[in-house]
Amino acid sequence: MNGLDGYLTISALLFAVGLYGVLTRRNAIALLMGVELMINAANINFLAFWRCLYFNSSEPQIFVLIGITIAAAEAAIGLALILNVYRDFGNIEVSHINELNG
Amino acid sequence: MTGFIHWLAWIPLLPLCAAIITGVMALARKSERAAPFITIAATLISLFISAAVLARFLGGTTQNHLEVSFHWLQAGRFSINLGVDLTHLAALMAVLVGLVSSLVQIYSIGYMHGDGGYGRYFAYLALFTASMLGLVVANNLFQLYVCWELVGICSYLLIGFWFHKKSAADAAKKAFVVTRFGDVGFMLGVLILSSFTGSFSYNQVEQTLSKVAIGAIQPPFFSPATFLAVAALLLFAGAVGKSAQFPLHIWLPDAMEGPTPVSALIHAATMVAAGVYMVARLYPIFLLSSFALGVIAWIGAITAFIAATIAIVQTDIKKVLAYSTVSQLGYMMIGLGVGGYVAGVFHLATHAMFKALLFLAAGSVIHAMGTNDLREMGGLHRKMPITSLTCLAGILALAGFPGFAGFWSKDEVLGVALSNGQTLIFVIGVLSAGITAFYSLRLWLMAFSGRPRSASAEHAHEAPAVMTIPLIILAIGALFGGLMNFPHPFIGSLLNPAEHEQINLVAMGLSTAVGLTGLAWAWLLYAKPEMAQDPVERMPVSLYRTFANLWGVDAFFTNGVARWALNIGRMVAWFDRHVVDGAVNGAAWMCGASGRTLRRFTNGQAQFYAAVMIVAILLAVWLVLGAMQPPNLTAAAPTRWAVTTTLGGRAR
Amino acid sequence: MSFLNQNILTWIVLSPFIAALLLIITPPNRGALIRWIALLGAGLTLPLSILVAILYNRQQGGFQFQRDVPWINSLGIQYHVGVDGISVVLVLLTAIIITAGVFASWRVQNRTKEFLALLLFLVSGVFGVFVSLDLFFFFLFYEIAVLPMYLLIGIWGTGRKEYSAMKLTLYLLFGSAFILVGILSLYFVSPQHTFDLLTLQRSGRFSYAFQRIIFLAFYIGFGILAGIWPLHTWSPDGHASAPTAVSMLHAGVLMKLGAYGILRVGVGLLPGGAHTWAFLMGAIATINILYGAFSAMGQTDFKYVVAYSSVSHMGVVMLGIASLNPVGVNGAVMQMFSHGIMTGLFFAVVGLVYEKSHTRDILKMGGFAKRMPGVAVAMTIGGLASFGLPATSGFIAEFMVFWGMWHTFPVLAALSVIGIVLTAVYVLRILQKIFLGPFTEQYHDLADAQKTEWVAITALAALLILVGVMPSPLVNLIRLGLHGFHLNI
Amino acid sequence: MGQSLQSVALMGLGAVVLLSGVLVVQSRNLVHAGYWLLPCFLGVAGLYGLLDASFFFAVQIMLYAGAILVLILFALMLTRDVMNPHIPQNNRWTIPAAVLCLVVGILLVYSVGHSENPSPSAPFHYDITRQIGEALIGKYVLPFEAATLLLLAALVGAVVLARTDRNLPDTAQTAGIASDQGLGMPSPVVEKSSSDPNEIRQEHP
Repeated sequence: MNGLDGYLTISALLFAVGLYGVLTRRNAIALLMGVELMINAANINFLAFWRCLYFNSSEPQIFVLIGITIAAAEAAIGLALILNVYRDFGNIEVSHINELNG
Repeated sequence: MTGFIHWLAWIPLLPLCAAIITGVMALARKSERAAPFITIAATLISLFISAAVLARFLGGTTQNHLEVSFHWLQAGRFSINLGVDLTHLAALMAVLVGLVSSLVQIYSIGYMHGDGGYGRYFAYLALFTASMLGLVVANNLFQLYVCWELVGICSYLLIGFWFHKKSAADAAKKAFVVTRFGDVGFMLGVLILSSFTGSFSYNQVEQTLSKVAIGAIQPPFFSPATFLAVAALLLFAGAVGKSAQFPLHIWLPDAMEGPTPVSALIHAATMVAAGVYMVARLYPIFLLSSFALGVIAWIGAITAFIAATIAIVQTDIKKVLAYSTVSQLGYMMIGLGVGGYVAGVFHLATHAMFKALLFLAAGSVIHAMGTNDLREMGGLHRKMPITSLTCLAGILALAGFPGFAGFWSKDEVLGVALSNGQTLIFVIGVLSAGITAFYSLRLWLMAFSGRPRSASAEHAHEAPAVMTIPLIILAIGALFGGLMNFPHPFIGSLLNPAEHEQINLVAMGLSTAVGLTGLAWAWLLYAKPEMAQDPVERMPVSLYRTFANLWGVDAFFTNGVARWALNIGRMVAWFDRHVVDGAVNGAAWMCGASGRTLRRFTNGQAQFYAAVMIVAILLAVWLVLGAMQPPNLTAAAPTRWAVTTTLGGRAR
Repeated sequence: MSFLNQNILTWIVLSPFIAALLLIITPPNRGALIRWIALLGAGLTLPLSILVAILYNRQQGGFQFQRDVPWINSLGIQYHVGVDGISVVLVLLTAIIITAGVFASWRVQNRTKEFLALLLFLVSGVFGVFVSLDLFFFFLFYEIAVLPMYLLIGIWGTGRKEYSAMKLTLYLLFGSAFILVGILSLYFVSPQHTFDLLTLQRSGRFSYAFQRIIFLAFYIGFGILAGIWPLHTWSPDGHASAPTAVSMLHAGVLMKLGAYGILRVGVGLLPGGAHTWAFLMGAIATINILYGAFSAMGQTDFKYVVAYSSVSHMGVVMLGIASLNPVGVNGAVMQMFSHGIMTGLFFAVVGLVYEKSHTRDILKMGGFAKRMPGVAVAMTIGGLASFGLPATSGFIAEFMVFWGMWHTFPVLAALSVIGIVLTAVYVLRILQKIFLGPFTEQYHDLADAQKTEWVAITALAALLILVGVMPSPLVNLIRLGLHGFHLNI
Repeated sequence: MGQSLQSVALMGLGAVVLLSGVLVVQSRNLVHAGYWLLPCFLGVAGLYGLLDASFFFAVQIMLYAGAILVLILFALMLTRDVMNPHIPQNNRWTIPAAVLCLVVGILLVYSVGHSENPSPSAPFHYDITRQIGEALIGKYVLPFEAATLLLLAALVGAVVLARTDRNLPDTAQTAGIASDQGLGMPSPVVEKSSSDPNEIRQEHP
């Protein structure tokens, strides 16, 4: 587990776990948690590549920064939406919010 | 003399104009009474012109034919000019047709008196005469085919004249469809000959074919011999259909549904002879292929024999005569088939005479009695002496009683058959001659001798003058018809002056002997006043049954071919509606069905969508990997690696 | 003279169009006025087309009465109209059929205004196709000719009209997709990027492979309209459910559009393709003839019998075109003309019989000749022409087609000749089942044709005989039109 | 020392992160799931530290652990009464989802394993925060502004969405109830306005 491989493996597994969370959780908020994990995994990747390969350029950092901003914004909006859904539907069970079916 | 040429065109055109005029009158239902006079006048004038031409030929002028033709259609290599070409044969036939047609029309005035479609009847008759003359005088294959079909449709219209009778309408349809079978072959023949030789006119076709015969030109696809045989036999196919030869003879007996004068004109003398005339007119083509002649002879022999046997057991007077016509046509075909060109044509001429006579006589009997059934007739001799005597003349001519017309022509045919070495055909011919003698005398005796067997036979009365005069004229023709070719061979000299057949005494002796035995046997069986049961039925049952159901040919066609064709029709209609249409509707249904299945995928579950997205990404990555990496990195590698690592081993 | 010479074709195309527009603005309750406007609009085309036929000077030949107005220069589209021998004959046919059609639809009661307007739109589309020499306009008029069919059958039809209307339109649009592909590919591959037929014909040397594929596209596209075998099922349904005038136009003229398209665009511009696919076309045509005849035999509905007979006769037309021989193609155009008149007559008779006896099931009919002698005679003449009896136009056309086909594919010609027996069988079958035989009492109130109805059937029947007896004027006219094509002699 | 310590630290932090991630995803009680997020974020922050990204170490702790986690916990608290720990928190398709994630994980790890990646280079002595600052103001000012706009939009959106006294036509009736309660959050027994009311009945414990 030297250097970059290690980081990438960790981020990959974290991404997989986050994905599992998104796909299986009943509760919308838990789903959001899964999404947060996936974003963190992505940030780890960026920084790992930055540290090992492109440490003189600051582009990866900008990416990570933007990533985190997006995560924050997304969490805020997501939770607001969830609360709204909660008020309308009375529950935030993902499988019950299926008004948009064919 | 040249002025005379322009008159030739009027031979077919005059009756045509008469037909059009009377047709319009019939449609407009006005002055139908005048219709017969117009048509008879037209026919008589055209008869006069053709007789004048015939007289000139008999007068021994060097000219062997008079021809006039005009350009009708031009489309690239396809050029047609219609015309009139009166060779000796054509002139003879034109006179014959004109004579018989006018006599029949005169006769019909009496016969059709008071019938609903009076004008329409004469219009059809005139149209028939016009197209028959057009056929006779034609100088090219195209006009021959055109008139051939017109004659067919006239026979359809005339057989189905009383169209409100279902049997008449069926008979008309049957007649037309069966002759149409023959016409398919005829058209193919015309197509082959005209496209190969590049023109329709007879002499051009004959010249080119003679070159083919001597191998100067190589026909496509076939070898010369087969090409000539195929072309000749295809033309003959048309004759088989039109002249009711075996196996397409089934329509002629049913054609008796039409008025009797129609049967006399069309189904005895003229139209059915068209096939024989066509073979005679195009004889140089047939001469080039001995195989074709052989086939013609054999078909003629079979037809003669079968039709004769069937005629024995018929009880309807017109059916007997119909089968006798089929049999006599067989004789003419034998004549032409064995190379006796003059004999065939001579028999055609005499047959036209006495068969028309017999039909008209039968017509006057039916007119008087109101029924065709021989079993209800009997003892009419005293009631209708003229009809009886003229009918006797016709019967003896048909039977080939020495001295009468039939005797000379039939013997000449059999003589040529014997002298040209066709002994088997000769034997069949003689045998049929005997049978012909038997059934002809049987007819006369059942109708005229003995005691009347029914009320209507009791008070039958003689036909009016307008009907008996044509009978008498034709009876004279039947009596002295033989003079046409014996002792001085007028027809022989006319048709091909070169060879003079000498009478083959052996053939004449044999056929006369057999004919007389036939007559005697009929006399023995039928010349009794009382006749409880038709003596013919005492014949061995199996024989009687085969003759009675017309040797199964008719059955084969009606419930065999006809039903089979109709079934195919229904099957194809079903196939079209369910399979071809089904495919179209199926396609429409499939769109709907695929729409419905895909709809189930959008089920509103966000997580399901996420999963589908991930799978799609995986597939895309795998494809890209597959495409980018060298082939060894197939899907197997990652899975193998995954399995080994998860089980603890190291992949590398 | 030059004014007439220049604009006569545009007048022929536009006069029904204008009449249709006029109809739209006339109040619906003025029945008589509507009918007269329609008759005027349609009838005007008859004298004009006869004039065109007479004034077409035989020595010069080629395309005459040309009118070339640039429309969209950037795309190379012009309004370019002109007629050669073939188009003159077909324009004449269309004029005859539409006039007879308007007479035959004198009795249409509900919404006659819209019916006649749509009918006139349709016919102006057909005229447009026969005269236009610009592929763009060719396709435009082609669509105008096809689309009103949906409404005409869907609203005024009988039986399963919606189904048939939908099927017909979808089928034809499916076909026109192929045609559009063909036209656009011609446009892009031709060096000058033009839609003009003449320049394409003169200069367009397309590669052999290109010709083969694009000809196939045209063959399928136009073939659908011409009713080639596997793709023909729309036409019987379409005919059976369409009202009389519409089926007269449909079978009489619309199906000829398909054949004309294959001839003018397919064989005209892509001779290489035509020669490669000639045998396929011939084989399908033979199937058409025999298949159509057999299925006509199996039908029990009068209109379906006539519909399948059209499929069979269009087979003869396609056979003529497949022969690629001057006589064969000439015969094909003659057959188009004669079949157009013949089917027009058939459908007029069917309309009359249906109107008076309210049934089309031939098993229930019988002996109508006693009460309708005039109609019976007209039907008999039509029947005789349909199985190619000499002295009717059907014969000369079929004979030339068989003669021409004999030079290219004798086997197919021999098979197709059998068709004349089958046609005779089913024609005589319906003649006997409907008109001959004992009179069926339940139709006691049958009456013969009235005054206006007489016009349509007598004119068409007389024409059949006239062309049969004297075909040379038409044949010479068509021969002039054939110079442009590369046919094998 | 550095190398082995480095890898040991990496292993440890990795284990922490992954373990807490699994627990976040698996635990029945959502609040526990929320709590397990904290070690996960801190583990990630540690990784950043290992990668000498000190600025991000700080940002991670402050923002993720501080802001987002708290936000999530708030949301959990607000919708707390709906959850019932008895029924399993995962929906029906756990097995197929698990297989799918396994495949994704393995594929990623496989591709990592099979590409030769350099190990982290010599010790790193840059002042990373200055570098980012200059980059943000200098070359990458546009992304910076975009990020700010994004946050603004998110903020305003969240406020609008979460507002209670909106008088939307279809939720008039709920707004009425909510207003008198003052809390802005509807009581659990509220009449659901959407299509299938009976659904809610059976869900409630």
